[in-house]
Amino acid sequence: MGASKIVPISDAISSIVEDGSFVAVGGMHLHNNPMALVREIIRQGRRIGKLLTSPCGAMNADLLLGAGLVDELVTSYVGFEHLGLAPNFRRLAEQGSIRILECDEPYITHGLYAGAGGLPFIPLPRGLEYSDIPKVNPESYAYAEDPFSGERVLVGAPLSPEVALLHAQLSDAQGNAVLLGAHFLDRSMALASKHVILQVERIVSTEEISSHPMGTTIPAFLVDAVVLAAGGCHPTSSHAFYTYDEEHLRQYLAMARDERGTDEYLTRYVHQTTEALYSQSTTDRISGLRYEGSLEERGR
Amino acid sequence: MGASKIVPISDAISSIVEDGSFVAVGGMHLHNNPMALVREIIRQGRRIGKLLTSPCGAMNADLLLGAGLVDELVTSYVGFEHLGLAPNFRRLAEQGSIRILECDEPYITHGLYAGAGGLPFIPLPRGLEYSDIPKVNPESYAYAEDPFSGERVLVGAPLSPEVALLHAQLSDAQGNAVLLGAHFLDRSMALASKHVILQVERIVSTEEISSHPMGTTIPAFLVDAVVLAAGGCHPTSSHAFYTYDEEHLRQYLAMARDERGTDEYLTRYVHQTTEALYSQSTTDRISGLRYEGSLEERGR
Amino acid sequence: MSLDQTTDWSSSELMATVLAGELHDGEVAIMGTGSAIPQASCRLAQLTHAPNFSYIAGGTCSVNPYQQPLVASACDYRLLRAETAVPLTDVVLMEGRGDVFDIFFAGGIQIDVYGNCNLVAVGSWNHPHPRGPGSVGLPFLSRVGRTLIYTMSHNRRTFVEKVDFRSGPGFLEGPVSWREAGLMGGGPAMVVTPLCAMTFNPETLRMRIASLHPGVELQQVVDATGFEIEIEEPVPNTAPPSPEQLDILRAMDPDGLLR
Amino acid sequence: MSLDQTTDWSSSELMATVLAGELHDGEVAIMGTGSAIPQASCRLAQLTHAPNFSYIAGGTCSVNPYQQPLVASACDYRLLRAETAVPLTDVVLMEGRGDVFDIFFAGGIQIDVYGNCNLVAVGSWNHPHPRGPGSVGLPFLSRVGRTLIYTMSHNRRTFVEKVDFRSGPGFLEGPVSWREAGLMGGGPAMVVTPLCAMTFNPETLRMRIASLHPGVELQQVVDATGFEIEIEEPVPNTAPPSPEQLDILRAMDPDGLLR
Repeated sequence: MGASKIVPISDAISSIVEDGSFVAVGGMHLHNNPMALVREIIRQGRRIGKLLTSPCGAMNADLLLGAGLVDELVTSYVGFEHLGLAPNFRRLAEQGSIRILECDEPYITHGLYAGAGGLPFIPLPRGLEYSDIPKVNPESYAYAEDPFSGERVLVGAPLSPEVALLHAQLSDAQGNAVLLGAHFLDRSMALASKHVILQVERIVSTEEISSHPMGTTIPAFLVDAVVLAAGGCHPTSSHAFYTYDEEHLRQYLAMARDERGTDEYLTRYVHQTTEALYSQSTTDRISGLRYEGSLEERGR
Repeated sequence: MGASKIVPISDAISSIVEDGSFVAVGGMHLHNNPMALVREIIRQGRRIGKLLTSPCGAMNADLLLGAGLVDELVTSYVGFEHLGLAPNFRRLAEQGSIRILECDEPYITHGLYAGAGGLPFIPLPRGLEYSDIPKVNPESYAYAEDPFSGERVLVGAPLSPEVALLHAQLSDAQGNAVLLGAHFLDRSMALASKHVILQVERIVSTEEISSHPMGTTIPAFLVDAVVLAAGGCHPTSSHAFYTYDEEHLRQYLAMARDERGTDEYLTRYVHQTTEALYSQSTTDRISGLRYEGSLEERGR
Repeated sequence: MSLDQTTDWSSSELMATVLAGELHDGEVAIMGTGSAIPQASCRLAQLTHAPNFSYIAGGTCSVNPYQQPLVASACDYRLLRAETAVPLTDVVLMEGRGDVFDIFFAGGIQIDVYGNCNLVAVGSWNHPHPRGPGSVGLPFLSRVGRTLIYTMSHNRRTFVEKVDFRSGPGFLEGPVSWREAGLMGGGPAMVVTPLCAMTFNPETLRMRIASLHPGVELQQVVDATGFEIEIEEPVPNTAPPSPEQLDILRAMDPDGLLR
Repeated sequence: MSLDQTTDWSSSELMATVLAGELHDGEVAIMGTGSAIPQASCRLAQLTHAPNFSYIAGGTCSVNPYQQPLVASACDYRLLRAETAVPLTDVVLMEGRGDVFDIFFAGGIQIDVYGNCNLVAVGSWNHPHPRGPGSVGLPFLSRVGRTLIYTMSHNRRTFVEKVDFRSGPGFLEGPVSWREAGLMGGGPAMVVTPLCAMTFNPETLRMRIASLHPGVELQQVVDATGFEIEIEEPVPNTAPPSPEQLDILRAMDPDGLLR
């Protein structure tokens, strides 16, 4: 019914992501990373003032770090699971050349809840103060007095990103989006962020969305732009569509061991290509990565 | 795979709901009220130390109030929407013979979040302190200092019921439950409560649950007992199954105008019957209340 | 509601039309209990001048319900005949965020000259008469773009100088307290009743008559209002629903909830 | 992982079996990243002695995944071949509630004598080497029934007297600090490596050898452990997987993640 929000990927990034802004990037571990949007940010050289990952960032964060575009990183994990550590994250952290706001999963989750709900701050369960994390991140963690018990409790600052970069499997042209498979913190990021850019595997009709009204949805009025990006999570997975490309990821991990290799990777897979060309060049690989017997329906 | 938790309704109440406990009752407005469980509580004369409704209680709260079983009521609304005010709630409140913990919807929602997550208390969005509600309910509301801004902010106490009484449309024998249609605060209550008693329209196989893993679910390990109660929301609705029985509700509202009429209603529809008999006697009415063209599938 | 004797539309239909006129393209609205009139107004706006307007039916939390048909209960399953739906918990978050909803539809058993609403208690809270149903989400009025108030009861019990219990903040106790509070919400914008539409004087923040519904005399409103209402004469008449608007309203309302 | 020369099962299979033995009927467990071994142990327990045992795969948040097949990634879509699934946000709530999960599977780039885990930084946090991936939910160890720690790296870099950065609390700095903290969680219960299983002395709260895996010498463990590990001789041997257990493990692991 409303106007279409489908835009070319370059316009989505250039018109919504301002230099220096606080950006949340969706997906978790090797899954549902909005890599098309991430690559386009790198092509446009947009600086990210603060980058927030889900509890577990992976390629989404490591590539932006490798491109030297991140000033501050808000995360509780960046890695490649069984494939190894995140090479750029590790190198920059060991060099001391990235500012890390060290977090844990409960704070990131509850902090997004606070950001989404306009809560001025968020108390954390007793016991979390026994990790060393709050000590090294006074910007995110502090102590407050619980007026009911009189006790001093650990609390977190709300997380309110300016832009969320998210991948959804399905969306209509207005941005009513369905996340098939696991949701991770993607809906939390959509709720907490001032703007949402969605990359989607497939554009569907509003009737298709309406046919499962309780299917997990980001409502269109939270969404600023919809970018069609079939295969756009590559080399990570898109739940219900394709799994991660382990060979490509291993190649990345090998190349990204040093800055020069990272630059080579970025040149080959980001700067010297467009998302349209990237998508074309990975079509065959992605065909080989489709989930066996996956039913898109199942994911709801 | 695990053991069945299906029990007779009398056992579910007698073995799980202790006299004087803090009970959350699910459903909202004229919908999904777990009336079979509510009636059984009345039959067994279980005192409720504290009763929590969703933001909008209706028959679920009013009948328990009419039966004189509630010591304290935690709510932000008890009423019958377009059908009128809640007669027992109104009478007891006007007589001053029920202790009301006056709340608003944001506190009930965030308070359950805090209860579910073990958060010691929960800050509320700035501005909510401009209603008179916090003034009359110092047990639930207080002020704390925001350590980030130094400002004094309104906060709420966590809500951690001992038992949640909930209606689910579908469940397997172990208690993996699917809420078709709207979820209201039922899942929040399940997450925040120490024990969960589910009444369900239909028992399905675990395979049926598994076939939509992301369908809105209360996982079995949170559930203590499953009670088969087809039509068990009557006279309120059960989403995707049947709508509310307006004629019966109007009869209740007429009878419950005074204590004597309330007692008559309770005698006829609660004490002199069992849930099995109640269900039998309403089968025809419920057939007439089925949603036109409703697809159970749609609700997911 | 019965048909107005002198016209071929009902009070409720007129009110839905007036409210629809307050809804702008691209805005997002939220409403709660007893909401057939605002539901109808939202859908009407979408189908006429505001195709990019969105609204959430606060009970089911369905997004842009198709109103096939309009229903009386805010939590009705049939409201899920909608573009989509979100969990109630998400809606509470969005209400708190404060920059998502442009419009909140409100009402009260008391509404005062500054647009404060009371859904809790007339008289003292300890010994109310009547005891109202409760506030639900009305305290969020302090954080929403603007509030549209509607009520079917335009009388001196409902419209009072000062609410006995403030459950939905309007302009608080007037310009000074409103300025001092520095709330992010814009406050009440309009009040619609079966007699008239009212707005607020931007200086005094007191309610004033904006337009009289067809067939209503100014004195009727004055008599039915429990505070001194501001009047700037000549008071215009409320525009009646157009034939197109009535067609749309009646197509979505086969059960005649608005009649 | 290659097969052990002297047996027909792998280290990982043995570890999964040992961990399964710690899981009791009716309990609920949670695990996070890099979790093929605990996933296998949970499913194994379910299919043998603990049919009412439940577990959540922390990434997808699937409940009782069928492990058809066992996968390497905690967020793999195939984990949704499961009894059901819940949102991640719900799992974080349940972890915080503290009375839902009986067992938390943990690990670390450092694990100390009191069972504290470090997933963040070796050396100083400002200039780490190596920098670890991060803590994820490990601080919740302070609120869980008991912690089961597993690692494939039994060496002096991993097993240290004191972690450089505490990201998952064990028995803190020992009996005094543990008692003073008064945490609701029960602390670490067992540590399983390719060499042995270790428990904690209830008096000193220090790690002690519980059983040596078949073919492992006591001195190997002592040499590979960077703190003085408590030993109560004679140290028993870890029971190897039974043929039934191996059949179950291999049926769920066609890709040989545990081999």
